[in-house]
Amino acid sequence: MRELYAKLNRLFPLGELTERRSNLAFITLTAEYLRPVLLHLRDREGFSHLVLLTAVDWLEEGQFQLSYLLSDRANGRDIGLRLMLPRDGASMESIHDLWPTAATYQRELREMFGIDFPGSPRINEEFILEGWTDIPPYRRDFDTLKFAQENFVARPGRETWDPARHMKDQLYPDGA
Amino acid sequence: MHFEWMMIPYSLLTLFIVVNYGLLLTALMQKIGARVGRRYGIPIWQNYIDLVKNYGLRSSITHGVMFYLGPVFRLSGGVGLLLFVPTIYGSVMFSNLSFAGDLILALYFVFFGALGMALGAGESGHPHAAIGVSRGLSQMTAAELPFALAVFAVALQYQTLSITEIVAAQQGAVLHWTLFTNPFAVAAAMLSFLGSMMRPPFDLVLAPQEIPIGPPTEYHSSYLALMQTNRVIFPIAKIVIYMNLFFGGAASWPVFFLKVFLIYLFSLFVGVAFPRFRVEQSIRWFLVWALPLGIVAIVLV
Amino acid sequence: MKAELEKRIVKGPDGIEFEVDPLQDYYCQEAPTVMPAAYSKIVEGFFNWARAESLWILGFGTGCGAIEMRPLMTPRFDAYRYGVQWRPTPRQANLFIISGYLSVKTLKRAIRSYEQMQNPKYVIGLGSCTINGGMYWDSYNTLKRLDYYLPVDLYIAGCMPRPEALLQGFEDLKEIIRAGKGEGANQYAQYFDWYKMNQKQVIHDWDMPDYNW
Amino acid sequence: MAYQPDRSQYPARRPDGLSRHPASRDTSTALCVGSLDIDLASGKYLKLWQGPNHPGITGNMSLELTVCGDEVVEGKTHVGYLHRGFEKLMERRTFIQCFPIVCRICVPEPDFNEYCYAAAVEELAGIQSPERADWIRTLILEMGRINSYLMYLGGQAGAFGLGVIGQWTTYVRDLMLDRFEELSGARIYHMFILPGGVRDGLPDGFEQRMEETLVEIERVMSDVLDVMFRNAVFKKRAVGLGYIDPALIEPYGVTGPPARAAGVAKDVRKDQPYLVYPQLDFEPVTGADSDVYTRADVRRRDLLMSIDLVRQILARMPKEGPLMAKIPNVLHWKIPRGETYIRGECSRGEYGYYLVTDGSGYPRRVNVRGPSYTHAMALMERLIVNCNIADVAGLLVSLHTYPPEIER
Repeated sequence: MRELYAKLNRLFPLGELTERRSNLAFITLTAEYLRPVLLHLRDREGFSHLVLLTAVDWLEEGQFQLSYLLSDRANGRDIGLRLMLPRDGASMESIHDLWPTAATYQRELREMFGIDFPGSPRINEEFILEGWTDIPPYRRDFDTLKFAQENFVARPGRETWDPARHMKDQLYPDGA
Repeated sequence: MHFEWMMIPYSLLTLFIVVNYGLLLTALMQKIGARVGRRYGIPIWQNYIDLVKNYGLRSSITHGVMFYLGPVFRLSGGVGLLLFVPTIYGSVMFSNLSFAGDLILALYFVFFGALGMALGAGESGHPHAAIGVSRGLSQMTAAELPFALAVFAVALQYQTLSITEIVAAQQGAVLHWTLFTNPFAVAAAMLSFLGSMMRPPFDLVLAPQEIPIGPPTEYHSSYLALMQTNRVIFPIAKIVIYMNLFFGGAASWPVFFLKVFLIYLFSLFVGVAFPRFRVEQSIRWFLVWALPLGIVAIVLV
Repeated sequence: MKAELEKRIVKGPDGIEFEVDPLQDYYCQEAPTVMPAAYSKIVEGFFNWARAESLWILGFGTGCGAIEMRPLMTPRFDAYRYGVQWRPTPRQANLFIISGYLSVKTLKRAIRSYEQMQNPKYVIGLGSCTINGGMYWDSYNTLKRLDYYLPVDLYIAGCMPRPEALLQGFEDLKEIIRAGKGEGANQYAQYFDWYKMNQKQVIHDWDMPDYNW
Repeated sequence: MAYQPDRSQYPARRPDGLSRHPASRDTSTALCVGSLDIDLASGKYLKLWQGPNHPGITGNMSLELTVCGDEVVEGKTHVGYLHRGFEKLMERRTFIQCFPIVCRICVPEPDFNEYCYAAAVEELAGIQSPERADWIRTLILEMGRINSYLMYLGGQAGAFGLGVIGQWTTYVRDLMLDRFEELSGARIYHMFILPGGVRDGLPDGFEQRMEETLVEIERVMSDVLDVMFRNAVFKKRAVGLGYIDPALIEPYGVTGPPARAAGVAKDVRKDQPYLVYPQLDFEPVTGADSDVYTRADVRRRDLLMSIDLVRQILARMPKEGPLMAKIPNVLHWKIPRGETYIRGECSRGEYGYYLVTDGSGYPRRVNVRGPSYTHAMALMERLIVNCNIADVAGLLVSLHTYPPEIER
């Protein structure tokens, strides 16, 4: 993967490389180079399969990380492209023209994270949720437990134990 | 033969026997089908309970007048068909009103119920019902064609339209049956029979995986119960026609039960072993395989 | 509101223009009424017996419990023996098995399906998630308590319940029906406002008539 | 006939004047980008909803079809009826608390969730699972694959109205579930593969009972071959239906049997071997015609291959050895910052977990990549155009979709 990174780095300014396994690496890059890098990887290097497209919310740093994972079946290797976006008004170029199936992923990200992909087909149609008016639920600042308690009626009698204390009481009553 | 008032209670008795036999027979057929799938199947009296339950439901809604009349037409088609054919040959009690009707009337009744149902289901407004009706009518047109040809062949062969006389001509020996005297007509009619029994490969009207469940989608409570009643009478009435025309009729109830059972079983055996046709495949199948047989039957006669 | 639901003038294929108000024309808004047992005790008892012995399930798998439905209707467990059958349309079904968690989106469809079923009708809550949320107690999209939204006759606990538990559940439901206690439909009609209030509390974009037959 | 909505279904609308979070999307301006300009009032088209309450739909999802006569001119997949928010729930559970809920993501074949999650956690935490555990994991995955294929075959035949196949295959699937039950104590959710290893070894006499089950499955499969695959009517319905052009495989992210039926030997077990697959002897099953019939046939042969793999595993697996690697105290288990992707070949295609950790005791983000995600959405919407209404169910089943893995 290092040769590939070196080769790519000659063509495009890339960020850091994280090697996870011998056949899986993650590369950080900036938004304007995403499309050329994707095109290069798809057409020149054989990474023709878009495995997934998802986002990670780094709330503390005020950023969304978009992860594009590509796979090269012939050589059995995968490459992940990391892309940082500012959390406010997050918007990214759509890649549905490279992989039609990316439209579905982008629709989900629009709904669950609130990241916009202008031009992606049916991007504003409801995908999973229906009538959702709160914060997009996969954002870190959305508290699912609080939402559930406010919206749904709970049946009384359900108890929750702290696992650590419960284990201590049940298994080691002597305080070992 | 002329009309006597006594015939009415006699026909009602026939109807009663046929309804009960039909309820048990359809349950038995379901059990046999279940055995193919290694199941035990429903209890033999399950149909009675379902019927009572459906009549006993408290609420029912309607979509309009034709929605009411659909099941009524359907049931009168079934009952009428049964009443105008002689159930037991040579029996005064169970010849019903057959003196008054001939083959053409019977053919009319076969079609009558389905048309009434089409009107009723159309009014229910469910798209699946509409699709089911259009499928059903187009398939029925294709499937009844060979049957009509076979019937004409038989009528030509015996030079009569009276069902009683056709049965009478087949008595004496097994080899006198139309099955042996005119095998092509019987083959054409039996293929058409498959098409009218609502079992695969020709159950595209109901087609649970495609248009669940076609015309009866919106029917419930007592409407559905009426249709269930018809569903046990109508196949038997139709089988009675087949039995009379092609298989020598029945001279007593045990023979009747046996023959109806065997003819019914024929459609079941085909049904469990085949998937469902598409509409155009089904129509093409009837036109390619059954229709030439019917024409050959006519030509040979 | 979607364009297809708005009141509008439609020009038919035959050139005649007419006004369509889908919410009024396609749906009946009349509230359900309590339908008492109208017959004498013996007749009603007989009907209740028939209702108990002929349970027609609505074939609507709302959650993961639907996976155990196929074993239930096939050789090993064969629920047909007990008068249990599938119906693909709500009109003909009497028993609605809520097979697991209900998400808010499915709740809308479940309510519609339930309201299209005919009185008397029964609801079984299958799995722990219908009782108190189960595994998904903190999820933002699943209901925690089914009986606030639909009248439930019986719960079957487990995650997921085995087909044997389901068969036992059917037997218990039959007991309830035979005893004349399976009056969920009347309960729904009686406390209709309360059920609607609860339903509207979770369905934020309520866009159907209050009652659709 | 004018446009009549299916009354069991009802589209959504949002009442005005509802306070909305600025980031949540405003659907009132949503534009339907369709390829066709369909005027429903013309009476030429009919809008038809199939599902979620529809026997021909694989689970709780729905298809919004616009039909002209018997032909579908446009189809849209609607999902979200089974959404529980797993990816959110896992962010507030510790690594070991996630283990019992991951299997609930995909109901008919839950073991892949357990394996992918366990392997992802192990990789980020730097744990190596013991060899014997790897063999048992492979065994469970192959058993799950057999289960899933048996379910599929019944569904595929059932979609064309041949119900008896479903009865037979469910009967042998129950036998297979018995083996799962004696292994793990549960029929559906086994919760057997946990981070670090597996819960237990094989019970006594398991190999022999397994062999009996496999023989029974093979016997039923030969019946299925006769009644389903050699059936003239089934061939008439399935051959040529739902053709996937091999050129569509990569753009649409098609994996698993649909790709293999198109002649592309995509099989993660061979391409990026995991667990003990490098030591097993097998070749990916491929087909050529890429239609519904070929896909069904590829799955049938794949099932027979899985039976062979189970036999190989049982014959060659070590009988002794540890089942669990040493893992830290699960109550205080923190995993350093990192991200990884683990994939496996499940019965429907490539199944994967993308796991991101941030050094705390909880996963930062888990993303599940189910094969149905691409198959049932983008691919299905493309294949369904010009399809007969009667074939929609058969087509959907042939893509082997399980909606819970689309929406999680």
